[in-house]
Amino acid sequence: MANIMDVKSAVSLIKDGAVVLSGGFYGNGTPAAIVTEMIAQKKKDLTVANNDGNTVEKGVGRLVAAGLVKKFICTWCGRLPLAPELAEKGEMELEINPQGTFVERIRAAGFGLGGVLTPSGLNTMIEEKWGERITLNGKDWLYHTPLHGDVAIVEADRADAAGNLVFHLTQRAFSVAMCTAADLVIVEVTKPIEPVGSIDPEHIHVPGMFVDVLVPMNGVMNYE
Amino acid sequence: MANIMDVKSAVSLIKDGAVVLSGGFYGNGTPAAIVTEMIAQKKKDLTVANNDGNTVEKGVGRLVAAGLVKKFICTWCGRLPLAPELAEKGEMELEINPQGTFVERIRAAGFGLGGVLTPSGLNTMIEEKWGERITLNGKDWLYHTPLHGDVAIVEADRADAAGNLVFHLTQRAFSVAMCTAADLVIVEVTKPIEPVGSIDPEHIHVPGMFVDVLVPMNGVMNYE
Amino acid sequence: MNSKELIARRIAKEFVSGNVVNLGAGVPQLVANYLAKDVFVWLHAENGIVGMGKASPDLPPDRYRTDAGEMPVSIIPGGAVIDSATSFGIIRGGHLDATVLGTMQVDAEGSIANWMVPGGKFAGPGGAMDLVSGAKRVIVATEHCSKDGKPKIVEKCTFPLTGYGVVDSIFSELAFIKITKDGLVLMETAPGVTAAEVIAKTGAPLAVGSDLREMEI
Amino acid sequence: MNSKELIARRIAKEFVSGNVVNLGAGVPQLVANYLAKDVFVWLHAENGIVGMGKASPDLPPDRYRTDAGEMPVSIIPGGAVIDSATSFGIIRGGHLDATVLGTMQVDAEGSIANWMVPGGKFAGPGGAMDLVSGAKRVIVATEHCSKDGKPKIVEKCTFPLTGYGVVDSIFSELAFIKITKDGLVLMETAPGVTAAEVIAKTGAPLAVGSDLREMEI
Repeated sequence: MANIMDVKSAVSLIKDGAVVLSGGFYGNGTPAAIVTEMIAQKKKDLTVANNDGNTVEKGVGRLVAAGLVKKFICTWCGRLPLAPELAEKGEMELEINPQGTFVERIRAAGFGLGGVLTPSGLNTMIEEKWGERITLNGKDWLYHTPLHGDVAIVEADRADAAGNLVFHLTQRAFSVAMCTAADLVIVEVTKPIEPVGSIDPEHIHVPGMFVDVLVPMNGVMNYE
Repeated sequence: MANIMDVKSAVSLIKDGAVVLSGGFYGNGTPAAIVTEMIAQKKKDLTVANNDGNTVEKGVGRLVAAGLVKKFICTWCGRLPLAPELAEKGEMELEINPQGTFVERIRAAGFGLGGVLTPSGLNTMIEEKWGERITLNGKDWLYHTPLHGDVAIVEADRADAAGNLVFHLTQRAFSVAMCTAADLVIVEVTKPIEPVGSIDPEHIHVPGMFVDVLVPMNGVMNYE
Repeated sequence: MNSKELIARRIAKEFVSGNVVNLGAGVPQLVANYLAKDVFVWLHAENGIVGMGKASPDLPPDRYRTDAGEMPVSIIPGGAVIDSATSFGIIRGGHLDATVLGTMQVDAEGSIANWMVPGGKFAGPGGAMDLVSGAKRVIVATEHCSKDGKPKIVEKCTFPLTGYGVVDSIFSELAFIKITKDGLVLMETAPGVTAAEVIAKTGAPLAVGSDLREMEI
Repeated sequence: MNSKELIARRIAKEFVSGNVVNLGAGVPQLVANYLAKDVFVWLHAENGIVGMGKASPDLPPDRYRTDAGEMPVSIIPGGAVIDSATSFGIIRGGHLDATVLGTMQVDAEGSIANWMVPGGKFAGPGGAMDLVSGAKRVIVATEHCSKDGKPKIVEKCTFPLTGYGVVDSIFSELAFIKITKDGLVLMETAPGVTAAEVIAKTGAPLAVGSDLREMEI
């Protein structure tokens, strides 16, 4: 069974210096109330992994803007020019992964695999800066290490009290992998938490056994 | 859109010598009518990958019993003693993968990854016979190559004419990965084929774009 | 017809029913508008939809029903929602019949540079490196020259690469150029454009194909 | 109480609510019958169920509603169906709090051999190698000696290994033995069994734990 908590208590479980995997594509799927509370509680020295960070006003770009991020791992940050600026000034580390590599690194951590072997990024800056070329099975691959989180923060549409999650359309994205790959999985749930067993076992996107904490928003859409 | 075919026409697409990925755990999820027809059409020199083969009377064990299998890749064949017997006599090659390695090899082929890095099987006969030890990220792993099929044959409960699949309970198992990892994906569908769009896009287990051929059983359960 | 429409219309003819295609931002996205009525193509979006259609005015706005550029779309009947691992499995695993991408540079070896100008703002490739390394066919949709008149088709990319030796075809407002192991081959010229003009505006040796034709739009 | 019931009852006390557990065939499966009423455990089956319960006589038989040994089960409220990649992701990724397995041999280094007798029929490990390498805690449930009276707990396994140095605890009808980096430590003896008897029947050096207790069943 998952623990149902208010956002303050849930966020209090996140430690300074944590590696935080955050759902969201352009901030859609990033748990807004949790991010707001992380800023209020001044969680420091975070390593944040998110597809794009979105902007300083929506998405985990807000954590970057608040100066709470020590290292930012993303696939693209075109809407968050602050990130490369901080990186250039040496005030934040910025790591870039191809998007397919990013999600597989997270899945590899969640699923106990030794890392990712991908053709994406060969002969590019990704190889120069962040990859390691390996020849296996007669082909060249970039090897990337698993990306594990201390915490995963995601948004879901529905959850039952056992922690089973259902996402709404593209809210799903990276969040399935992220829920498998962190020691502490905190989910901001849009709709009221449902009784255990309300969700068809064949329609569950993330089994409850992966989920630690549910933060019910009770239908209050908390988009920035 | 998927091609809807009778079992004869569908099986006629499978070539002698093909690498065949077959769904099924103890034959549950193995498409029985397709296997029967493969035997009738005497498909020869097959490489068959299936979890366990089940027995000579149910599952792809029937293909082994019919002498059609050149190489059998499985995780366990305790119900199919014929397989190790043939292997010992040199009449069939037998390759064993740990079950988690087996499914990841198939997924790696389907998803364009360079192979699997797993701790499973280190320091065992699997390493001696079929694995390659690699040290990466400070740990030892067994490396296994991707396992790609010329054909995948699976059973599904529901399909729409676009090829979208829904499995029933543990029928799902290996079949999701297998449908991504073969050049030709043939699905034996228990229930009548539904019009395109009948299945909620959020409840689809395998998107239709992976599926080539649907063989409708129209509710005739074809279990051996 | 403006350049963008011409390019998009020509590329739309490359697809047959059942193809799975990812269209990048800009001109590539216009391709969807010009597919023949009897050609059914699965449009794939990195953020997790296979089977995108045009946004419907009947549907309420939904931040989770968009393409990878955050533009509203619909999900066609038969479409599916997938997670990112599956979405990029489709890309990397060779399940895309084609990806259509804009570019800053593309070269005679089939390398493409479309994510970063040297010295420019650094942002990251997003899914572009997966797309160019995974799609069965990488189609570049580009104006033949940059705004300052410089060739975008060059002997060797000078900008940071998105992928090395991955591009199959280039469609511009002037020509359709195929990339072969022997270099660039001119396959088609746009109506009213001569081979000489294309060669002059291309920054790399360009062989004229034995079957050079006028582009049908 | 027979040996099997004793072992299963004792192991059932190892779990707390929220644990995710995979029970192997044989004695391990009996553990499910002896969990305390207030302990909620997610039972995991390799073939794709998290949250198994006892078979219900009210449900029609269903070949797809079984455990990994093809025995009928139910899916408890809150249970989920998963594919094999996820099922083994749970195993390999350290999401199982424990796996309980029978064995032919287990040794002082924590190695386990439970898939093949040398010279015996060859079948393959199925999911066993993933289970022993991935579970947070590998618990062996075994009769202390084989039917011919030989120790199953040995200095070094002679049968082909399932995993090297992976076992955490052994529960037999005689004792609970912990495997530490210094070797085997006797933690508990079954009612009426002496430490000397356990040591005599164990084929490897067995230190007596400083806090040796009688097993509570």
